[in-house]
Amino acid sequence: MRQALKLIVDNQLRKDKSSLVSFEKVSKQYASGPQILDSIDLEIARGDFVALIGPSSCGKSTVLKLVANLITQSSGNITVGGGHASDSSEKIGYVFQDANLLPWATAKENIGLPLKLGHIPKEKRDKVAERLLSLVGLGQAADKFPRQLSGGMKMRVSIARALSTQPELLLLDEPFGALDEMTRDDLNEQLLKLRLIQKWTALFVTHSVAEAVFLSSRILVMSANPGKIFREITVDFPYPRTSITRTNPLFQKKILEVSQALHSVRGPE
Amino acid sequence: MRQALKLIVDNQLRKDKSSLVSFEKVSKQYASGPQILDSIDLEIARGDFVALIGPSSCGKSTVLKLVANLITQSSGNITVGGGHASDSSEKIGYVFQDANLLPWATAKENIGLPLKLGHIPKEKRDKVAERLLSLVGLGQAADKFPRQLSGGMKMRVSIARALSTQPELLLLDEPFGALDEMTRDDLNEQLLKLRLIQKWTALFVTHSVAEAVFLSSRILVMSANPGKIFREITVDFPYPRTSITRTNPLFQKKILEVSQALHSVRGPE
Amino acid sequence: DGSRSSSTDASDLTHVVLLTDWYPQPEHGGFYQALAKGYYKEAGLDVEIRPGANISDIRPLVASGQVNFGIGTSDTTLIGISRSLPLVGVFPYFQHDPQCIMFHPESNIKTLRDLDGHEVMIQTSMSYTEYMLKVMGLKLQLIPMDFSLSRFATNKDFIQQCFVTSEPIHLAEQGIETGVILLSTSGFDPYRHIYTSKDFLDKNPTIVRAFAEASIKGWRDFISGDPTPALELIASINSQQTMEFMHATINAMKQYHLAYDETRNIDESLGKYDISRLKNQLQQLKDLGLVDNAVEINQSTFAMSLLPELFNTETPK
Amino acid sequence: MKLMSIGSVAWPVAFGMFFIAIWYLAIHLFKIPVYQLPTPDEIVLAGIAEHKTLLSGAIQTTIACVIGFVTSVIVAVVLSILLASSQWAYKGVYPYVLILKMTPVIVLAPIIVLWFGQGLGSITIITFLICFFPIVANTTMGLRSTDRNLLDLFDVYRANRHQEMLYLRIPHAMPYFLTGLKIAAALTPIGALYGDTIAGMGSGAEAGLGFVVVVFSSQLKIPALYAAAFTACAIGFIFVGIVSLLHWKLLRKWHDSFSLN
Amino acid sequence: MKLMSIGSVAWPVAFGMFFIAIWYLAIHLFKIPVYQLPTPDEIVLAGIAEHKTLLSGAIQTTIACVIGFVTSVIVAVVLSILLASSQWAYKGVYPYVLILKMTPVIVLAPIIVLWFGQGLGSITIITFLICFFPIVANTTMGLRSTDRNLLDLFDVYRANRHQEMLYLRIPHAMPYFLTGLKIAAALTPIGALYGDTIAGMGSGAEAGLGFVVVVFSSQLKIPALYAAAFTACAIGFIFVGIVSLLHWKLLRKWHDSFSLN
Ligand SMILES: Nc1ncnc2c1ncn2[C@@H]1O[C@H](COP(=O)(O)OP(=O)(O)OP(=O)(O)O)[C@@H](O)[C@H]1O
Ligand SMILES: Nc1ncnc2c1ncn2[C@@H]1O[C@H](COP(=O)(O)OP(=O)(O)OP(=O)(O)O)[C@@H](O)[C@H]1O
Ligand SMILES: [Mg+2]
Ligand SMILES: [Mg+2]
Repeated sequence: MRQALKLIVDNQLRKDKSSLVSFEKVSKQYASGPQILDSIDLEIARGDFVALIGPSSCGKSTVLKLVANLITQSSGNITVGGGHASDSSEKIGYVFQDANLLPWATAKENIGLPLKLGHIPKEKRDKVAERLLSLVGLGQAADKFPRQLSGGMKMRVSIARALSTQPELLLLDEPFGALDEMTRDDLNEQLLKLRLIQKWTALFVTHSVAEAVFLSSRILVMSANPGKIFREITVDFPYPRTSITRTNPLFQKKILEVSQALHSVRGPE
Repeated sequence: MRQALKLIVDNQLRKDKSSLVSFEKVSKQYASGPQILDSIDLEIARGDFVALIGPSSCGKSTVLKLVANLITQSSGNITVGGGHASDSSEKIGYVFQDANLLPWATAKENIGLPLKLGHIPKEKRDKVAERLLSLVGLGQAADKFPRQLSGGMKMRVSIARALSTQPELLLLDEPFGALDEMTRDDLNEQLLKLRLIQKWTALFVTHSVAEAVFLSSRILVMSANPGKIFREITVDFPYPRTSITRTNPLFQKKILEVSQALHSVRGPE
Repeated sequence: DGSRSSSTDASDLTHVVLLTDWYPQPEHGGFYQALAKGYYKEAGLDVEIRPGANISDIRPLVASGQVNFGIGTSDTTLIGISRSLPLVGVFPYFQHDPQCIMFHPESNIKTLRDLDGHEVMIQTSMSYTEYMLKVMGLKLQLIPMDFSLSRFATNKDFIQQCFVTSEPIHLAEQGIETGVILLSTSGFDPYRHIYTSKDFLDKNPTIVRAFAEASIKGWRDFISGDPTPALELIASINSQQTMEFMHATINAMKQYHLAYDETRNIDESLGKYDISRLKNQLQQLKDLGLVDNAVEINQSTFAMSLLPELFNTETPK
Repeated sequence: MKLMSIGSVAWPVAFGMFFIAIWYLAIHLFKIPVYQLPTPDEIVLAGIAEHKTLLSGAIQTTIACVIGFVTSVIVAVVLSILLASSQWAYKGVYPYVLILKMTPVIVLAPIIVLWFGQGLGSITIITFLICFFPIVANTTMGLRSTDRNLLDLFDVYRANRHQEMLYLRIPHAMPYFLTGLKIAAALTPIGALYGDTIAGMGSGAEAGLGFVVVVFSSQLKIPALYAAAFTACAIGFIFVGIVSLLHWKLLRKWHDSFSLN
Repeated sequence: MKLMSIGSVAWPVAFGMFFIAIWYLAIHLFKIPVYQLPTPDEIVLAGIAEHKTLLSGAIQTTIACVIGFVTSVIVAVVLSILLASSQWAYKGVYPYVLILKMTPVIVLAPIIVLWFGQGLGSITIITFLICFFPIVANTTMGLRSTDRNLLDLFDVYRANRHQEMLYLRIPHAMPYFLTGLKIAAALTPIGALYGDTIAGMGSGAEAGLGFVVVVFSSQLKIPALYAAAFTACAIGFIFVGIVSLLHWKLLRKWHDSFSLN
C-alpha cells in the first residue's frame, strides 16, 4: 500500500519535472516565402518561466503560434504535454501580440470568453472576470467595448483573458509592451504572485531585458534570418521575486549579460 | 529695400520661434463618459521635441488625436500653426498606437499612401518609400501585405509612412513600443539624424523613460483620472545626440528624475 | 324537390372543386348561378368555385386530382392529352371563345388579315397565334400580353388581345371606343369548356354527370333567365365587379352567341360538343405541330356519352 | 438620437417634395396622360376610393410577407451556417442553392402548387424563393470572412465548431447578415405580389395585393393601380424599418457603421 | 490551387449524382408523372431536340443579361457612392431607391415600355430594376462601415472626399460589393426572363428564353421547359463564375475570406 502510494508520488514528481513543450529540429516557412525558423531545438519543463528575446521579426511570434498549434511546422517535431501539438490537451493561455479582443463584447465578456468556451456558468465567469479586471487595474472599465479602451487597457484585458482559465501553459507575446513602466512592474509582480498559486509554465516574448530577467528562469536569445536560438541564459534568482530583487546588483549584472548577448546577435550588418 | 528684407527675415524668425501647437484649458469627455482630460494647457514651439509620458489610459492618445483634429475637445481652445486645429494647414505625420495599415496594400504602398494623397507621382512615391523602407530595416519586405508582417515590422512601416511627407508636425503614439531594444535605439538615432534635415516638430508618447530623455527637449509627465499635465521636465543635452549621449552620467540622472516624477504621479492607490 | 335538398346537410354532399381561369367574373356566371340557386346542392354536390387567376398552368392540377374540374379551351386540353396528361373534356359552356383582337376604331382593321405587318400584344402561347402566323401567313410583331390596358389607352396604334366580354367594356366606361374581332373568325375555333381527369371520371361518372347537368342548368338560367343571384354572389366575393359592368358583359355574351345560339338556326346548343368541329380542331393542331399524332377524338378524350340527351343526333363510336 | 430623428425625417420629406414637384412638372410638360402616369393627387383620391379593397389586399399580402420573410430568414440562416461550416458543404451545396435560385419561378410554380396547394402556402413558398438568396449569400460571406486572429483565439481556447459559430462567426457576420436581411425585406412585397399572381386565390378576403394590381391593371384603373403599388411599398417599408431598427440595436455599440466621438 | 480545382469540381459532381439519384427515386416512388417532374434523361433529350430554339433564346437572353448586369453594376456603384458620400444623400435618397425597388414591375412596365420601347431596351431596364438593389444595399453598407481608424488616417493626411472614397472606402467595401454582385449575378437571368415575358418581342430570332419558357409551359412541353430553365441557370452560372473569379482575384491576397498559412 505504502509502496504503491510512493510510486504514484514519484510518478507525479517525474511528470512535474517532465518536459511540457519540446521542439526537435523545427523549421518553418510561410507559403513559398523564405525560411523563418531554422531547425530549432527547445525544451520547456513544467514550471519553467522562459523568456524569448530577439530582434524584431526574428520569429518569436512564430514560435508561440507553433506551440499553440495555430500554424504547423514545415519540418521537425513539436510535442506539447507529451503528445503532438495538434492533439495536446494542455490548457493554454495566450496573450497575442495585438490585443485581439472581440469588438462586440465588453471588457468583462472578453475576459470571460475562455471560460464560456469551457462551459463555465455565467455567475462564475463574471466573478473570475471581475477579480481579474481589478488585478489588471481595470475595475472601472468592465462594461466598456474595445473601441472605448486605450491601447494599454486593451492589452490588459487581453492579459486578464489569458489568465482566466488558470492555464497549464501561458504563452505571452509582448504582453506588457503597451504599458508604462509602473503599470508594467506592477503587473510583473502580480504575475509572479499569481504563479505561486496557479503554477503555470510560461513562455513569453518581451523586448525588455529587465523584464525578462525579472520574470524568467531561463532566457532564450534568438537570432534572425533565419530564426535560431542563439544563446540560453539561466536566471537563478529564487522566486518569489519582488521589487527588492530589482535593486540587487546581481540583477543588474544579469541584465547586462543578456543585453550583451542580444547585441552580439546582430553581428555586422 | 534692405529694411523690407530684414522685416521679412524677422517675421520668419518670429514665426519659427512661434508656438505651433497650443492648448488652452482643454477638456475632453467621450460621449457621456467621465472627464478624460481636465483643463490642459500646453504650448509646443516650432522645433520642439516633446515627449508625453504617463500611466496607461491617462489620456495621451487623446491629446494626440486632439492635436490632429481627429476628435474635438469638449471645452477649451486648441490652435495648430496659429489657426484653429480644424482648419490648420500644417502638414502632420501621425504614427498611430496600432499600426493602422491598409490591409489591401503592400508595405511599400502603405508608406507611399500620404504622398499619393498629396498627388505625388508614382515614381517619386516609390523612391521615397524604398528609402524609408531601408531606413526602418525593411528593404526585403516592400511587397508584403500587412498580414504577412510581424508586429514590429508593421509598426516600422507605420513609422516610415509618417515620415514620408516630411511633415511639419510629427505625432508619434508609442512608435517604438513593439521593437526590441537594439532596433529601437537604432531608430531613435535615425530619427534624430533625420530631424536635422527635415526639421519637424514632434510630440510623442512613450513608455520608455530612457527613450523620452534621449529624444526630447521637453518631457511632459501626465497624471490620470482625469488626465492633467503633472510636471514638465526640460532636457537640455545638445542635439545631435548619439549613442555616446547614453553613456553620459547626466543622462542617467535625468532618467532617474523623470522616473521619480512618474512614480510620484500615481500617489496612493 | 326543394324540401329534400333543404334538409340535406353539407356533410352529405359530395365536395368537388372547380378551378376557373380568372378572378370571379360574369364569364363564369352559369356556375355561380348554379351555386346561388342551389342547383348543385339539389344534385348532391357541394361545389367550391376556386378562382384560378394565375399565370401558371392549371391543367396539371386537374390531371393530378388536386381539383376536380378545370376551365380551359378545347385545344389546350387536346395539347395536354397529347403530352400524356390524363384529361377528359366534359362539356363546353362557350361554343366560341370570347378571346378577340381589340384595336382603336380609327385604324383600318376590318378583318384579322388586316393585322398583317402590325405589332400585336397577344399571348404568344395561344394556338390562335400560331394559327395566324403559320396558316394564315400573317406577319405579326408579337408583344407579350401583360393584361394591362394602359398602353392601349395611350397609344392610338395599339392592338391587343382581349375578352370581348371584358376589356372593351372597361374602356367604354373610360370613354375609349374600341373595335373588336373574335379570334375564332380566323377559322380556328375551339370551345371554352370544362374538363376533368380520366381517373376522376372513371371512378365517379355520376358525380361528373351531376355536375355537368347542374352547371348547364345554371348557364341556361343565367343567360335566358334572371342572372341576379349569380351577379350578387360574384359581387360579394369580388368587389371589383359592378352590376352595371356585369350586365354589359352578359349582353356581349348574348350578342356574340358565346354560350349557345338558338336564334340562328344552327346546332349550337348549350353544353354540346360537335364531333366534326373537334376533329377539325385536332387536325388543325396537328398541322401546326402542336400535338403528337397519338391523340384521337373519342370517348376517352371527350366524354360525350355522358349526357346522351344532348347528342341524340349523333353519338361517337 | 433626437437630432438624428429630425434629420431622418426632414431629408426624405424634402426630397419627397422635390420628387413630387418634378412629377407634376413632367406630367405637365410632356402631357403624360393619366393612363401612363397619374398625378399624386389622383392616386391619393383613388386610394381613398378603393381603400376597402386595398386594405383587405394589404392584410392578405402582409400575412404572406410575414410568413415568407420569417421562413426565408430561418432557412437562409440555417443554410448559411451549413455552408460556412465546411468546405465540402460550400462546394457541394452552394451550386445547387444557386440553381434553385436561378430556376425561373414559372417553372417551379406547378411543383410548388402541387405540393403546397393553391393559396397562402404556395404564395409564401414563392416569397421565400425570391427572398432567401440575398440572406444566404450575405450571411455566408460574413460567416466565412471572420478575422483570422479571432479564429486563432478560439482555436487556442479549444472552442468546438458549435461555439466558434455561435460566439465568433455569427456576431462577426451580423453586419453582412443585416444587409442581406434588408435586401430580403425590400424583396418581400414583390415576392408576395408575384406569388399572389402565380398561386393565389383570386377572390374576396383571400385576394392579396397581387390580385388587386392585376385587376386594376386589366380594368384600366390606373390611379388605383398606383395606389396599390404604393400600398405594397408601404408594406415593404415596414419590413425595411424593422430591419433598420434591428441593425441599429445590434451594431450601434461596436460596429464602425456607427461611429462614436 | 491545383488541389482546390479538383475539390471544387469533385464535390459538386458528387452532390449532383446524389441529387439525381434522389430525383429518379422520387419519381419512381411517388409515381410523379412527367408533366409534373420529368426525369433528367427526358430533359436532356428534350434539350437536344429543341436545341435550336434554346440556343437562339439563350443568345438573346444573354445579350439582355450582359447589358442589364453591366448597367446595374455601374448605376448601383455610382448610386452607392452617392449614398455613402453624405448623410443627407443617404437619408434623402435611400427611401426612394427602396420605393423604386419595391414598386411591382407590372406597374412600372407600361412606363418603361413607353420610354424605352418594346424589346431589348425595356428588357434590360427590367433586368436592371431586379438586379441593382442588392449591389446598392451591399456596397452602401460596405462603404459606410469603413474602419474608423483608417478614416482617421486619411483625415490626418488631408485626403479629400474623392480620395477617401477611392483609396479607402471602395477597397474596404470590396467584399461587400462582391457579395452584392454575386446576388445580382444570380438574379440576372431571372430578370432577363421576366423582362422578356413583359417587354420582349415574342417571335423569331428576337425571342429570348422568357418567351421560350412561356411557350413550352403552355404547350406542356415539360421536359423542354426544364431544359430551358437549366439553360437559364447555365447563363446565370457564367455570371456567378465571373464574379467568383473576380472575388478570388481581388481579395485573395489580403482578405480573411482567403486565409494564408
Ligand atoms: N472612443 C472612445 N470612447 C470612449 N472612451 C474612450 C474612447 N477613447 C478613449 N477613451 C477613454 O479615454 C481614456 C484615455 O484613453 P487614451 O487612449 O487617451 O489613453 P492613453 O493615455 O493613450 O493610454 P495607453 O497608454 O493605454 O494607450 C481611457 O479611459 C479610455 O477608456
Ligand atoms: N502569415 C504570414 N505569412 C507570411 N509571412 C509571415 C507570416 N507571419 C509572419 N511572417 C514572417 O515571418 C517572420 C517572423 O515573423 P514573427 O511574427 O514570428 O516575428 P517576431 O519575432 O514575432 O517579430 P516582432 O518582434 O516584430 O513581433 C517575418 O519576416 C514575417 O514577415
Ligand atoms: Mg511578434
Ligand atoms: Mg494610447
